[in-house]
Amino acid sequence: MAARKPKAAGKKARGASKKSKLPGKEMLEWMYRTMVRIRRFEEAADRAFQAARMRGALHFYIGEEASGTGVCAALTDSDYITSTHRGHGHCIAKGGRLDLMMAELFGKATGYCGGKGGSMHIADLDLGNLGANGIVGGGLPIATGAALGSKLRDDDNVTVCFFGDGAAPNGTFHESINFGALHDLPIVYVCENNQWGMGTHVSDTNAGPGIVTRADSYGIPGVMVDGNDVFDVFAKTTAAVKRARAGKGPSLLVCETYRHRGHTVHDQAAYRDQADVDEWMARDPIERFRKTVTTAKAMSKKKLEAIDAEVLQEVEAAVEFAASSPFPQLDTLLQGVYTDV
Amino acid sequence: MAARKPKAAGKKARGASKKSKLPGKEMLEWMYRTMVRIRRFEEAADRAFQAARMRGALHFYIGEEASGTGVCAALTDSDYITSTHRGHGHCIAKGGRLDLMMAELFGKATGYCGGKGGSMHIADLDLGNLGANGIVGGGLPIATGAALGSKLRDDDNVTVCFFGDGAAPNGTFHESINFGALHDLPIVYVCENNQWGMGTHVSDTNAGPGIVTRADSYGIPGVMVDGNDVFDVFAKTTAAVKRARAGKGPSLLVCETYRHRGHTVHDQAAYRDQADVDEWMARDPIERFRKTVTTAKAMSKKKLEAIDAEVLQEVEAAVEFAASSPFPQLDTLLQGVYTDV
Amino acid sequence: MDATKARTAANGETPVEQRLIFFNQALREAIDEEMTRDPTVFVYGEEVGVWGGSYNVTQGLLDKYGPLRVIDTPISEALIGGAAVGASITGSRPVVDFMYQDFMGIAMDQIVNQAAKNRYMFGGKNALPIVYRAAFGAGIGNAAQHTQSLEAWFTHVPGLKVVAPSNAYDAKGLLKSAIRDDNVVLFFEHKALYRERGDVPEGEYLVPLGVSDVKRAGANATIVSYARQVQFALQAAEQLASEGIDVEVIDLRTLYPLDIDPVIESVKKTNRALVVHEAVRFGGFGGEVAAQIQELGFDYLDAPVKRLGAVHAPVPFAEPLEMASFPSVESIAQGVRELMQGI
Amino acid sequence: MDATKARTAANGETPVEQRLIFFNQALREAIDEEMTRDPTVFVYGEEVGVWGGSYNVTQGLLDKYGPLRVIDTPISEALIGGAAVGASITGSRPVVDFMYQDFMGIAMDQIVNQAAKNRYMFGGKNALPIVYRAAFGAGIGNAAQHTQSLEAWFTHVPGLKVVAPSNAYDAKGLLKSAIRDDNVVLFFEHKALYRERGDVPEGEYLVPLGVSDVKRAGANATIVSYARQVQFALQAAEQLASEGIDVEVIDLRTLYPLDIDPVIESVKKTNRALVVHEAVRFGGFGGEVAAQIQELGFDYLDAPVKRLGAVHAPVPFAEPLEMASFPSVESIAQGVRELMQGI
Ligand SMILES: Cc1ncc(C[n+]2csc(CCOP(=O)(O)OP(=O)(O)O)c2C)c(N)n1
Ligand SMILES: Cc1ncc(C[n+]2csc(CCOP(=O)(O)OP(=O)(O)O)c2C)c(N)n1
Ligand SMILES: [Mg+2]
Ligand SMILES: [Mg+2]
Repeated sequence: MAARKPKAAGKKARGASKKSKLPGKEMLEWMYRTMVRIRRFEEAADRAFQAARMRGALHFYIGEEASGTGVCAALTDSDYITSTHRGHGHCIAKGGRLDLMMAELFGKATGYCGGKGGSMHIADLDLGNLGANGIVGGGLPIATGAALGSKLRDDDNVTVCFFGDGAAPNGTFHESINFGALHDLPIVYVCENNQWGMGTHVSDTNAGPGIVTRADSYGIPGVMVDGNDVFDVFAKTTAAVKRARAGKGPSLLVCETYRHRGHTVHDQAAYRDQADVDEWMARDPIERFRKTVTTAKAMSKKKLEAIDAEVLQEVEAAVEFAASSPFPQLDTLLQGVYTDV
Repeated sequence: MAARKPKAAGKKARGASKKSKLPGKEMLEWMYRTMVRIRRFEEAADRAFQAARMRGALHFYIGEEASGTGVCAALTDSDYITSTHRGHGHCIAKGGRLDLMMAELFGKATGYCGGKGGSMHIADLDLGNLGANGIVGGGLPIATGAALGSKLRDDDNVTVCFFGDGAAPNGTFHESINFGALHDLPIVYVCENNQWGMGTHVSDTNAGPGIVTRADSYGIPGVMVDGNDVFDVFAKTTAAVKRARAGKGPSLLVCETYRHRGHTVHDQAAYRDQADVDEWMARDPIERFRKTVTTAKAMSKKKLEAIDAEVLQEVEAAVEFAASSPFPQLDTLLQGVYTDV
Repeated sequence: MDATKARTAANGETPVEQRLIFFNQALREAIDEEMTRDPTVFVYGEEVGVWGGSYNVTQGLLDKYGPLRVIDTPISEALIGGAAVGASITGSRPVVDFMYQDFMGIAMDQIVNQAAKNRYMFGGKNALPIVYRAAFGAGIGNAAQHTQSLEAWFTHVPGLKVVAPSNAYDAKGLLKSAIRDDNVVLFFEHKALYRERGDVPEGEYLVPLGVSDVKRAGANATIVSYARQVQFALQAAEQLASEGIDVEVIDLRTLYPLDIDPVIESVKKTNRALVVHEAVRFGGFGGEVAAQIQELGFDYLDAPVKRLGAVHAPVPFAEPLEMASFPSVESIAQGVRELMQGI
Repeated sequence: MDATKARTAANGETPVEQRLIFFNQALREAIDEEMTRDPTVFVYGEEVGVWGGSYNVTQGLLDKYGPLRVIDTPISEALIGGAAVGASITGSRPVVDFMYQDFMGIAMDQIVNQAAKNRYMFGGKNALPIVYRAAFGAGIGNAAQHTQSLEAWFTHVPGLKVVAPSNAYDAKGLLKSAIRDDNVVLFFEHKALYRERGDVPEGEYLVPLGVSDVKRAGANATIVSYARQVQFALQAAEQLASEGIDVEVIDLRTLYPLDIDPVIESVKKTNRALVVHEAVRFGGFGGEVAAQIQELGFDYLDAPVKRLGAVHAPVPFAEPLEMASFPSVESIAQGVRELMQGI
């Protein structure tokens, strides 16, 4: 059940295992388990939503699992991330608990935020997850401030700032990366380019030859990443994190990926071209992982299936936990606004 | 007295005259007169301020005259500009009247804005000057919107957006240029890099290899300009305006220049290195102009002196006009907030 | 006099046939009609085109008017706010969609320092025919960053007008007036109203800005409100009627300029006033209204002006918490009962 | 009880020797002392380092604490606002300089949606020890975009505390309390006060947030105010005393949390209240205060609560216009006279 990341993902240099190009067994299992946890969690959330057990909206990360997983594989538990409205995957990849998350989506008292946050507002400071965000681009200054804090406190942490292609044209992108670069902050800016921001294609929101080229104008490395290949994500993030931790400043990673679903649970995504959808679906990160590791005989089909089963059980338990938990008491309504008022 | 720009600066293609590399006589005279008008106007404003005839603050454009002058020389009267807190020069270069400006600086009823704006808030829509701005970076979205309006209305106007090196790290820079580039708007973004934003050097506010390189990442031309050489400014702006007017989209021009004075009338600028100051002072745009045109025998010393004298007279008259004008009546206090309330 | 009422009670005899349409359809008609009427009107914002607006208000307009007049923008709120200034002073009439009022904080400088002040500080010559639209309000589980009611911020800024309709009829008529206005108008649409139907006549009509509307006449107490809470107030009034309390409900419709006279007239009659909004109570627009009522109607008040608003907390996600955080039909009814007892 | 008064009237006999320092010096001492006391406190913002702060509040701190704890930022207000969130929740205590309150619109989202809501929406666990400082207020010819008083915006946002001192003593003690507070505190400094001197004792003292202060006792009318207008009110009170009107002046000092009790106690005695601020009257914080006074003190009021604030216009540049646009000693005195006549 435990989704603890192997020690290998600690502060010491690591990355590809020596024998093959693939990481070690523990890491492979962690990666697979993490990606499957994300997908199954969201599928279960979707069912719960359709069954009217939840309200509001859900933004599914399905299809993008390799990105968050590969990035967080390169982080320590004390490293920080900031996340987005599409934050379930980041939270899970940073070690988040499915039961507390599901309960939060249900708006229950046992949820991560006591039901006050909901799907778009989950944080877990103990795991270094500084929080999802309902404001597109809102996390970039926060992440940059966390990295500034690390520099001041000399705490050796690196911050990863996740944001979407839709956030890249926002002023916060520019202000944050410029500042991070000026001060060589220990931060990695990770743009998850899933091609769409609601119903608008990335090519209609970002001028120029590509988001990654903006890195040049800030004097930091800009790295293109196959966001559906967890190994590519892991390797490139590891390098960027190493650089950041060494005091050499930020990098901009652009993970090319795709959201399989509509923008939210309400969206049928009719604005997409079917050929394009099909092409991307064929690059499903979980399928790709399975094929790679079984071909390389790095993981057995049996092991994969065992993990599948374990995760299914974990997700079921999470739903059960959420469903059977009470709603928050009304006397919690005013709690937590201030530390003292 | 008249500061009318020669017809040559109209919508038709123009630029360097054929015989020499210098523009024609009329244009030369206009350029010189404009630069001298800016300098003498501000010197007079400085004296008036020191004599406590004005209040608030003044941001002097002295030293940067070639930039605004060269840019506006490439514009028609109906083209638009947006300006900054350091806006006297832009206003004058776009054809602004010294008497109305000086009266506004004095806070008089006869000023451009009836005394309501002051030094930082002068506009003259009839001349296409959409206004100075007290908010650094505040003009970029406005300029972009004016250019969008021109595209919608098909009015054949180009907008020039002036801003400083200090505004370049602001989110509005990024949002505006990205949008301008996406829609191929008829706009020229002119960054006047006078090396300082208050007491902070441009190298401490802008990461990377130079502001101009950001143009690449938006897929638009980025052009370095000698901002103390009115001819270089004129030529490069002319090309950018032509491109914009032809529907080919924005350019980013970076005029390297220098403010001779402190940030405001109150600032002694002790944070500057004297060697650096001396070097830049030696590149005084007006002195350079004089040397160039007299060496090339394009303008006589006598002509230059005649213009000097005319401008001095115009400035004196402006001060006299401002000084002798009444303060606004109290019954104007609520006028102009709305068109109707 | 409100045309809805005129229609339904014409001659007290043959009511005109109703045309019930959704609130968001009414808004769409307003924009559509104004775009047809005036070629300088155009629409831009995030997802206004292909998507048709996050609450379908601009659906179909891209097809009808093309991509020059219905423009999808990147997520660049400062640009979105400021571009309207440049476009409007040079001769266009932008109708700008901010999606959620919550996002307007990003554009606050452009709205407040650029749009609102442009006309005055430059000497009173420019026209800025801008409409900034945004959805606001709670009740549908959108959580803390998509649920605020921040209208008070904008009422406090000279140079802005602020509108917040309570039903489809007013929404259409007010939006048309807003688009024709030469000033900067903030147009706030309560998101729980989009799918409510209202009776909207075919054809042209306007509802003027700056005119409050008595939505229900009553003798014992006055409820002053706007937007969705007017509907709650009307329901509470029905409930209270059965208890023998006859409540007058006044819909401000426009918050600035504020038409306070009908409120004071009402208080002269009822001697009791309750101000209700969904925004946080503390520092909310209700303070202005309550202060004005006691300033102008002091001698007529039998009890202090009472205010209802949201609790002093961000809006929580969980349904029971969210629903308890802002005024409801029941809390309004209870408020009036307390008001009658002078509590 | 205010320590200033204690000092000057100790035993009614031997007054302690005064230490008159400027308001901005008092603020500098507060930051300096807190930076020495707590190594996690740091300062950043535009021109806080080499320049020493636009009003010299941070002068000398760069030399003393070095560039890691006194950081000059680019003109990137959204970054400035938001970085404090990330730095504070991970263990640092940022004291952030926005220069002018007018510029906070650019950072509004980060302050309102990120800083203010962080603790609550994430379940009440995080501490956000942030102080956002900014200069505000009119009177020195800074024109429309450098002169606003926008404190009402922030009082309306749950999760924020709002402070606005009226003199050097309070400024120092309140700023020290703000820096030690684990919540997001907006600290607003009236720019015309920076060069006013006040009596500030050597050594450590705190003024708690959320405690109003009776700056002058009086029997006939109560003036409620904050920041520079308290000084105006005190001068008006002197003037009125010679006319036989004995005015009590209450300095709110903290706008949220609001300590209304001393105000209500005062009104029980004087039966008349005038609320004064430099912000635009319409939609201003005075509405909240006036509404609360009539809610809590209705039975004691002999006249409606009166409000004075700026006119409904951006602040004009020309001196006669600017000075006429917001309350003055004379208009406050006149306001009290009218209040006494029940106008
Ligand atoms: C500031 C802001 N503007 C608009 C929105 C509405 N919105 C939510 S998600 C979204 C698209 C975001 O696209 P992207 O950043 O690519 O993230 P993705 O949804 O693709 O993960 C928009 C416009 C918002 N939440 N915040
Ligand atoms: C948004 C905003 N932040 C800060 C300021 C204060 N300020 C005025 S001018 C200035 C420096 C601007 O530098 P730059 O853009 O290079 O223009 P320059 O003064 O050099 O012409 C600063 C920080 C402001 N007016 N607006
Ligand atoms: Mg996307
Ligand atoms: Mg500069």
